[in-house]
Amino acid sequence: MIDFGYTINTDRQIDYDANDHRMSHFILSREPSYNLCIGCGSCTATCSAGNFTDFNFRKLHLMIKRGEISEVKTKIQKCMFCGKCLLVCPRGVNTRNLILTINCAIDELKL
Amino acid sequence: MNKKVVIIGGGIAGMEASITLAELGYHATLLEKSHSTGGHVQDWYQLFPNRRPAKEVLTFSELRMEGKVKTINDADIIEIEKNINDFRILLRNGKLVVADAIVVATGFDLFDAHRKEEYGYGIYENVITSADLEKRFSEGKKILTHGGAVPKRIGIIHCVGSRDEKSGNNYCSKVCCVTGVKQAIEIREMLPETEVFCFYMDLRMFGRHFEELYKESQEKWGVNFIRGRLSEANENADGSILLKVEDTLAGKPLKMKVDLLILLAGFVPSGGTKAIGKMLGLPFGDDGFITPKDEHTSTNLTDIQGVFVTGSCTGPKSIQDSIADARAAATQVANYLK
Amino acid sequence: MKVEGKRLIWKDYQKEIAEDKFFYVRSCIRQTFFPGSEWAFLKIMKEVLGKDVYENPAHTTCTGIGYHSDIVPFDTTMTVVARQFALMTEAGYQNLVPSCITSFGLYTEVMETWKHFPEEEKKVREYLKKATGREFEVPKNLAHASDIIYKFRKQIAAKGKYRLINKTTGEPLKVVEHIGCHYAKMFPSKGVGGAEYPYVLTGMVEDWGGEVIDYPERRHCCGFGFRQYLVKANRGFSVACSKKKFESMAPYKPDMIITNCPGCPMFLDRWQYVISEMEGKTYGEDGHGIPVFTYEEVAGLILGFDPWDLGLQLHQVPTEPLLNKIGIPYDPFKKYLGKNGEDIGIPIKPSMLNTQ
Amino acid sequence: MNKLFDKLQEDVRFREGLKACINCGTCTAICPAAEFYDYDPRQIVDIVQTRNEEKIEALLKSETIWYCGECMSCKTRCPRGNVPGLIICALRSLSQELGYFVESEKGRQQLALKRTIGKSILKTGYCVSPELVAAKLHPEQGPMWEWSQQHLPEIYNRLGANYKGDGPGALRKIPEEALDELARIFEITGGNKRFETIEEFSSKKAKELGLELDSGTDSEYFLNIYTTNNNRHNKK
Repeated sequence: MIDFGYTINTDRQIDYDANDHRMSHFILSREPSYNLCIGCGSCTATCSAGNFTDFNFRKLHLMIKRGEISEVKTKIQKCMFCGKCLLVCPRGVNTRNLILTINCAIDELKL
Repeated sequence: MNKKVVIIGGGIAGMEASITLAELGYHATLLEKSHSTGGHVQDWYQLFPNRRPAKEVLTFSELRMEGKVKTINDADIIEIEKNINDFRILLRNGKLVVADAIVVATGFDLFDAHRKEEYGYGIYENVITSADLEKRFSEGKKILTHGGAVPKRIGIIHCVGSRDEKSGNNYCSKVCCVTGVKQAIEIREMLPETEVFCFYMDLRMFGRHFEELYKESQEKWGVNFIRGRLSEANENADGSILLKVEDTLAGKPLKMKVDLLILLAGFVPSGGTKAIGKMLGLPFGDDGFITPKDEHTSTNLTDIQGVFVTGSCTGPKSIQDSIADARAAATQVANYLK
Repeated sequence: MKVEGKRLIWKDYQKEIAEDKFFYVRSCIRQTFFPGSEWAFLKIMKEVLGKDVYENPAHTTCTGIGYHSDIVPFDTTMTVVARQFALMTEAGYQNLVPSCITSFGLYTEVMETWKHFPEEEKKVREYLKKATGREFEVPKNLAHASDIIYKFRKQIAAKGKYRLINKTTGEPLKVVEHIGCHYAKMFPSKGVGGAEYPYVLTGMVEDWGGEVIDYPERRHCCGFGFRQYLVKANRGFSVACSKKKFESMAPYKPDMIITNCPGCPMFLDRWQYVISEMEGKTYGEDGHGIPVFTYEEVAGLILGFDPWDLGLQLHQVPTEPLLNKIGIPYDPFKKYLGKNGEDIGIPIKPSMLNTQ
Repeated sequence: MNKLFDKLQEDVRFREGLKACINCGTCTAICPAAEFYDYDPRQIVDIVQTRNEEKIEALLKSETIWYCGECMSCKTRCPRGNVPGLIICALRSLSQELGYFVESEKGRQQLALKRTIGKSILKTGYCVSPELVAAKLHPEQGPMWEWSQQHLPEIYNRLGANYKGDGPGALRKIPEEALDELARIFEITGGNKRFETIEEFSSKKAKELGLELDSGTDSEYFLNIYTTNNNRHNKK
């Protein structure tokens, strides 16, 4: 093998078919309001943790839906469980339970 | 009250305009270029937002037309002559129809999805349009891939030929968003094992109960939505379709395989709208639809005395809008003729 | 796949291509990596088709690679392009034929810019006058050299000795066509067949007996990306793009790749070598790569030119497997000889890629 | 005050490239750079569209504007007639004019491009020549290329070229008068000025970083910009 001084870049595309959708299925079976998000970002705008960190619940939720779950475990720790997101969601997504369910999924699926 | 009104175009707007005019006591003659009245609604299976059968709406109009409206099918208008007091409409078969007023209800055509080359309609067998899907629904056919398998995943593409400078159509066709949601639900109902993904830029759920239908599609039917306009569709070796979009809410490109792709084809001014508008000398907007006298206050009037416009010839409209608009046009005609 | 659907689109994109009297401008990359291809183009044009093709030795680079590396300002590039136009005008020609796709794209871009912003043309005329004293006319017809071969593809087929057919099975060869990005992506109406289903190479392949493969990453860039290859630190991007294409086309088992851009065939050729050395992966049969050709090379092979006159020895992925499939004779001992048949040694064999 | 935006507007490519973006993502969806870099042409168009000076300045100093490969695939697809690729061209030009390019790893590479391709244009009349693709700097060209590099005249003349000869033909020597004309064009149209600006800011940056920089292609700073990749350009 020759060292060319660089390696082949890896793709950052969301490869939906190759991704891991177990967490998404797990959550949906326990918290049906998971499906109601319209991506408006109200939760993230009001998020207490998001004021101090780069925590973005809208995006985290979306990435789980797309099966991009490698960073969920570290990111979800940033949530402070203040519950403000629950108050603002226009679609009645049970965001608080969603976070708890994501944590359950991380345990159950041994991620 | 022996005044004669000719309504050009036998779609839902033209039918309703003729009925209303007949009920007001005018001689209403409906000219339809094809074999039958009913227009695009004839090709539709169920209607948004409540999924009632499209036939019911057609029957509602047809029953009221009986005995009141004179209908001439296969009417190919070759010339319209405007005289001081009336219009003389010459048909290709030599027939002459005289009118004191004309209502143009020539409607729309569906955007020809072949023109969106990068989506592969007419090239890849598993790419169909929303109209093709309705046809399959109407005929009671199963929704299968070209290879005869139950699709595991179906993609629905919004804004095909709408809001697209490349297709020459900058406008929104209004009804495709909710049609997509309706069809997604119908698919899920028929094929509960099939995943459905809608790819959209905005979901324009402007009408009553539209937003509720959208919510129902998520809540009850598990329809998935990805915000991003389809950039290209390619065929895989197995005939499935590889989609490339940006998931704009994630800020990342996304690729996904679907077994069947449905293109929500938008509205374009129909051939009839272009031809009749030109014959009468009506002005067209930059979108190709007929421009009425005033876009807020005189939407059914034109600058030509005795010529009225209704329905989708003045821009995309839903069935509800078309029926209301047709009745409005009829009152304007009555006002003019009295 | 319904080819009829594509045919409908092809009908919409028929560009005008001049018949004769061409002013030829060379390509920096083509002449560096595929000198035999430019030689073959001129030989076909002059000797096989009897056309008038003129080359003025004073023409230069169009600066395209520098321009797309953003080190050359647009004004400079437009003025250099205008100088090429001036040389054409002075020689009494009106039909410009660039060998390079980057040049073709740039000439098109410049001409379109002048159409939409006439003040830019005025400015460039003043620059050119001041710098060189030259004046020019905008070409009446601009066609890439591949457009010209496309136009005369049937004549080439008629005079050809070979076809893109597997001599053992009698089946058409499976061909991947790769179009340079700047051929039609910027101005779809300027490319034969448009941007989505370009017909320029497909037409050649069809008329020369082969069968084109439509694979999902067909439209993807080879990855040159100018600065993306030219600076070593970025080359991981460049190779990744080509790899994406190979992975996508491999399941279709292509016999060959045909290209119309000067850079793409070099990259599609070399990156197969690099991937084999980095990951041990090859994409052809028996550890061979997928041989990559310029359209001039393919035209030359069809017409019975000697493979080593065409410069196939300058490919890293060996082309012999394809020559064998078609039944084109070649002398393996002459492959690496110099101009007068002298022995100048041979390249060492790569460790992974099968060159037998 | 929209100083930077106004500067961008002076570039005809910017005026052609920026119409009105609807953030649909068709450009990003097929952008090769967006697949392999942390890059989103849609967001770049959206930023310049806001005319926010601070954000535009950040963009001009960023890595992100240097990821594009100018393949122009985005032009084919935009439903609003925007051309993100042309906007990138304009941003890169301005970034160099203002000396902002040295603030990013990828931007600093402009010096390498200037000293290889740029130098070649003025010296030989070609962007690229066989000598420029030296086997040592281009190991990916493989053993065949290494062999051919040792026999340039024999091989090129074997293949119908007019290697460094007078008159027409591939790889001919471009006449002095033609090179003089090229040089005058560069002088009059701002080509030389661009080169000088790249040199000037690079030299300042080299000092700042404490890296030695001579006029060739072997010094510390040059090798640094030519080979360094911090591998933080692709956040999966």
